[in-house]
Amino acid sequence: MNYEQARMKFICDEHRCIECFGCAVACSEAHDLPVGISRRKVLTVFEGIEGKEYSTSIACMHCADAPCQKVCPVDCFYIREDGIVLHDKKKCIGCGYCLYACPFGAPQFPKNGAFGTRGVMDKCTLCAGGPEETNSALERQLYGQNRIAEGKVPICAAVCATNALLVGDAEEISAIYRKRVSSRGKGA
Amino acid sequence: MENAQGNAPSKIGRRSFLKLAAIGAGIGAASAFTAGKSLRAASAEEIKNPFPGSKRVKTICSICSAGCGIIAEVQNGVWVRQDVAQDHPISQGSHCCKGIDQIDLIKSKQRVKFPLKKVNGEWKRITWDQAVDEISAKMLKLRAENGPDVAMFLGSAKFNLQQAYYFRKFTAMWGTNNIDHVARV
Amino acid sequence: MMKKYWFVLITSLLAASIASAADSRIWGGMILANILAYGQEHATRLGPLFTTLQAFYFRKIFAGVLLCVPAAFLVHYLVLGQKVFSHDGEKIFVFSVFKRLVHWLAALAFIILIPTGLMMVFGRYLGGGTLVATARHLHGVGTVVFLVAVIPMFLFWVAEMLPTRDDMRWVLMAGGYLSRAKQEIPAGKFNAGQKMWFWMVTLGGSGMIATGAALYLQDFDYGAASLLGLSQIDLLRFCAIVHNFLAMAIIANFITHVYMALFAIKGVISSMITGYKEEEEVRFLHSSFYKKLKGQRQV
Amino acid sequence: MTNHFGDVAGHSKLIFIIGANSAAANPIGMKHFLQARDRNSAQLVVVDPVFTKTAAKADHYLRIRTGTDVAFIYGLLHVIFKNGWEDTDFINARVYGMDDIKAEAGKWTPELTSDVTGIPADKIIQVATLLAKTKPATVVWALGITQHSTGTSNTRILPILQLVLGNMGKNGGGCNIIRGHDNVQGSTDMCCLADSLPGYYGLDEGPWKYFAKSWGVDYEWLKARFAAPEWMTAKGFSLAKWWQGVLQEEKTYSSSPIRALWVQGNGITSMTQTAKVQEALDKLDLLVIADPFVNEAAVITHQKDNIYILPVATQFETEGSVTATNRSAQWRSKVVEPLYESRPDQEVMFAFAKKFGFYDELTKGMKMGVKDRQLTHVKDTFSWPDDASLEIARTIKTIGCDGWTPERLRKHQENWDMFDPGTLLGSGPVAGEYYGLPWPCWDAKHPGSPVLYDIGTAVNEGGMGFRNRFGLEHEGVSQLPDRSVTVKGSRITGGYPEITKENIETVLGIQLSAEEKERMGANWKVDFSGIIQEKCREAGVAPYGNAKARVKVWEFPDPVPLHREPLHSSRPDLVEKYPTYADQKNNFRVAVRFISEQKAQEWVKDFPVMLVTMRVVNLSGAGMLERTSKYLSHITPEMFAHIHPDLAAGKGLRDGDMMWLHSPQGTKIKVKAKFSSTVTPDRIALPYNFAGVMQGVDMSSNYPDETRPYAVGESSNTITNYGFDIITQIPEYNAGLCRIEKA
Repeated sequence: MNYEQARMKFICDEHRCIECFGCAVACSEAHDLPVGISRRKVLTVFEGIEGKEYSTSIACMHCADAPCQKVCPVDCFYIREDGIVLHDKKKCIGCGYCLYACPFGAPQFPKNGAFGTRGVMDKCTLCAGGPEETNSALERQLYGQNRIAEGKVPICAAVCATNALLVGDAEEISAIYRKRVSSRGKGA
Repeated sequence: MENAQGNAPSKIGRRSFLKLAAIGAGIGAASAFTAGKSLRAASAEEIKNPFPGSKRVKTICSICSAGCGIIAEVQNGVWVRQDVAQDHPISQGSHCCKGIDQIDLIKSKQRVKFPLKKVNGEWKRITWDQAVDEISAKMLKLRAENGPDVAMFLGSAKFNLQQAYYFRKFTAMWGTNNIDHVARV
Repeated sequence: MMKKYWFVLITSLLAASIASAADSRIWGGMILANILAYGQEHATRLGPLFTTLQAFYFRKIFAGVLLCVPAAFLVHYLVLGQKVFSHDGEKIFVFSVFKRLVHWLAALAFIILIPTGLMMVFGRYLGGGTLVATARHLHGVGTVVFLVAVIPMFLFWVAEMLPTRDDMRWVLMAGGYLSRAKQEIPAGKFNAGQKMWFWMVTLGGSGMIATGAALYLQDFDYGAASLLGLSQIDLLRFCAIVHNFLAMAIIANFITHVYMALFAIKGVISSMITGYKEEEEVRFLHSSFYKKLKGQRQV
Repeated sequence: MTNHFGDVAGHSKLIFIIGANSAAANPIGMKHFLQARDRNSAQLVVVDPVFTKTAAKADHYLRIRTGTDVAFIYGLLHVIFKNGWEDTDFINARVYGMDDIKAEAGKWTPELTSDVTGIPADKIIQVATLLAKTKPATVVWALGITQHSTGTSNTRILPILQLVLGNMGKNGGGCNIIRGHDNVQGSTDMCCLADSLPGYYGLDEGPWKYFAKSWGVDYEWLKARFAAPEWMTAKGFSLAKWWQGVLQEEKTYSSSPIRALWVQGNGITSMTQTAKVQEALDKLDLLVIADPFVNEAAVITHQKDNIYILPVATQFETEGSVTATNRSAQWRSKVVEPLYESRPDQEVMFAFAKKFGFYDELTKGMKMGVKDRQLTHVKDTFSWPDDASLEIARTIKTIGCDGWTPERLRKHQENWDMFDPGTLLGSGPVAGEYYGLPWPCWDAKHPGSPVLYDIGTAVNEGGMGFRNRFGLEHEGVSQLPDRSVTVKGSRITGGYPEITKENIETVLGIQLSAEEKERMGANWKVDFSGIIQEKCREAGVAPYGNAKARVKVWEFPDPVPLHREPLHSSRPDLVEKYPTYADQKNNFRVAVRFISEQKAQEWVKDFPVMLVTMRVVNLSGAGMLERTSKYLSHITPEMFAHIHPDLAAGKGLRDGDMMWLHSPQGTKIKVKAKFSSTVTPDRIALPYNFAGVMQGVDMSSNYPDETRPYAVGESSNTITNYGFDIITQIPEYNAGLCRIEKA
């Protein structure tokens, strides 16, 4: 694997995801998020309909050319060389534009501003922290753990109960996903 | 029964296409933009332990019977972080939401923190010594009045093997078979 | 109807400050619909549209407005110069104290809203952070000031601002501003330009308040989304687009208003300070009004 | 669980899940099932009254009417027998009594089965065909099967299905019953039960004497501790109906009413008849609760006095071993010291034992050991939990805990990365051993038994036949298999009886020395000397014998399992045809109503909706632990019921409205209607993970300061219907009726 050119991505295998909320709770717990903010969300589509129901887990998809970054009026986003989309909470003004641009509803706004107003944006960091000094107390407070710096997998994918949630280089994880699908008993 | 070999590829093709399309909605739309100048070098990433001097304790989840492994990072006697046990032979690092939240069990604010006694509808904090003295006196009084079958003992699956065995022994020596636990659920 | 809307707005502004860190429905209960709808053929294209507009156009248009409109007026000023009317004639009382007070309150709101709004638009050049976030909060405060001003303002002048036959002629001759000649301009108490500004401020301003409140609150449900057949997130995108375009129009008009008041006609601003307009000004620039006053022998 | 999760993932071609929702209850188990799909092209068949998250992943989903599992399996067996798809060789060689099953199955045509179960006949035929043609297949179940008035029959019919198909004792086959809590397998093995001593030894005089010896106490002293000798050998009150010991509304048979309740870790609202439990709690003279979190027992009672809550450490603040559902023992290390003033459970027991005057007797067993093949006092002090572990290892032989020494279990934990997840087989320092030494682990050298009843593996490597437990002969038929059933590597060809002092020489063909004879216990179950195990190891023989499996339990009310309608049945016409049992005079010291309850009235007239209980993935048990987690409780912040929109429409209910649910017992709960297509309009599904509200009354003000969980709600068990299993007295949770009213 060429780490220089890796584009970090998530894929959630809908045939594996069982809506156990492991990823979502792991994320909240690991990053000590306020209740009501879940960087990662678990969704079930067509619930109760035989043959159609599926579940999936969604968070920031770390788009190659992220719409959030494009619309940010204060340019608080930056994309690391490995493709992880991060943002600077000290720059963010909490305007909400990234939320309107995001196809996945990833950005969220804890109401922790003055008088309970909307605070600055919070989203999945792929467990890569933020622009503050790596593994500093400030980084942990603002962005949560920096597992990537420790050489660890993001907690959500590491913990996934059914290995539905895959993370890694976009090409490698799609290869795993394709292999899994092709050996599956009945396909879809 | 559908023929797996026959039907699978076309189905997979469509499904994975849809899936990629869903993901691509963001990426694809964005490809109209140019990324080049927005890339910024990642900040220095020297691998540092965020919890210096911590030890990693291997333990087992206390929720369900699958028996998932847990790595507890402990620093100065405090459980600071729960990590996945990627090399555990049963769970292989996996947890459900309950399992990965075990650290919160320890840290929960709702723990019972000291012995309590209800007095006229109010909870009163008491010492362990007082609790043991009062409870045992009452138990022995009831035993004297009605015999050992006056008490019902409920153990639980929370016990480890040693505690469970000793609870059974404890009850036997109290003198009753009025003992049960959640297996009868 | 209107009353109910204001009530709803005010209560929701209050409610917003009470709300805790509870789930937003946008990334809570509605997320599924929001995600699934994005980029689908049958769905609205508001997401990509907003992204494209905000990424490429909004900032440029704002910059264009900020540069081009003053530039045009500078040229106007240099080429055609100020109109000068006699300040020695009779003075006609046009604005009561209360009306002037309301006007200046609105002016204060604009002086807060426009710079803070522009600070957000051009936030990246200011480095974002506390400075721009403060601007965002002031923008909200300015909105409340504006809300207080715009309601009486609307009620004072709505009757006089209704279009008349003069307005078309005024527009056709561009209010006479393209000529140095002192000529009688067809206009009642308010000319078509002023009317345009009035409607821009009241209707456009209400639109700004409504869309701005939507963007500020994010979570609200007053039937607006279902009325428009939009999901909540698309409603917000719609609001953001409308808010920006309206802002451009209002800023352009605001600059015009300021130019007119300060530079185009010498000393015209005194009417909003003293309440009196120069007779000559009225005679030429509001000729119909002047004739009406004459008829009523009030001059 | 006869096999283990990795075995399913690696070998199963068909996973037949009935009455289990692994996706919610044990997602890591579900992971292995889904892996089997990806790796072995395994098919998933899910049978459940509700379209669960597990069902959502199924290739075949069968929606069954509650309480008709026996009928359904007979329907499958009917098709299998009719087409001659049964594994005749396996049945002839290793099973006793199959003819009776075949006769009963003959009655259950697909049409009849379909009428009773609500599953279409063609689906029954399709799944029966699939089962017959796809091997190995594993059968998975959990509480959806056991929690019935016919629970015992349910749990018998499924292994019978596997015996018919010849799937027992094979990789990828077996009966994989998934236990609930982390150590429910272990606590059950240690028999915190009213009807047995640890290791399922029972309550007869023999076992008591054996345990008295192991504990180092005088049997007569122990006997004198009881109210009278007959109460020593009589089953106690069970968790299911202990409250009758207090209330005494139904006839009880005990030396004393219950006046004190001692709870150590047991969620009180996880039992049915919660309203009765509440009444009983209100009447108690003393309630002692020892838990890390406030047990709902302290909350739902109106008592103003006589309640004590003791802070107990969580399992991360104490050390010991726990048994996973696959019988593997895992060592759980202490992570931190007990927080606040909490103490580990054993410290609580020790403190009270001192007061009760039997501390020395209680702890004496830990100071004993086997020396020179004799159980004797070996030291004056003990260290917890190691000496308790050694005591268990030397005592519990029935299930083969002999090899579970703390050293071995710790070694397994330290090297858990050295075990292969697919086979559980270790390498390197733990080479040749299976992870956690799944019981039976006959001796200190045994590697554990990952797959039960596998005769293709030598006993010393984890193989064995079926246990010889029910005599050598029944109605003239031998209970031992023929020569074809020879366990690999065994000195004995074919079957053999369980090993006793009396038969060891003849069965194994050996000569014992006089000293060996003197020190040997009466049989393999009570032999502290270890000689029987040693001789068995040499002969490659399982001490418990190699017998046939019996599908006919002659001492049970139903020798072969029979379909019996639930007490509160949605089909009164079928009640006539398949009535329940006669009323039970005394089980666990209390009378139990069966037929009189079933026939008391035509319940379905007043209570037309089927009541199904389920669990949500973020909570377990009564949710006592998880509801104190801000993140977990946030996922389901309040109690609800899944209701089909069509059913709701008839009641004038909209999504999110509150409704009253009434039970035949006259109890009611107020819950939120949550529209869902996972249920059909004839049934509603309730999570059983809430507590703190009783029949519309919020009791949560009874929580001591700062202990109230983030979420409280009505307990579904307040309205689960009356009904208990005829043998185990497990309550009926899953087949009941209710009436819905808009609140």
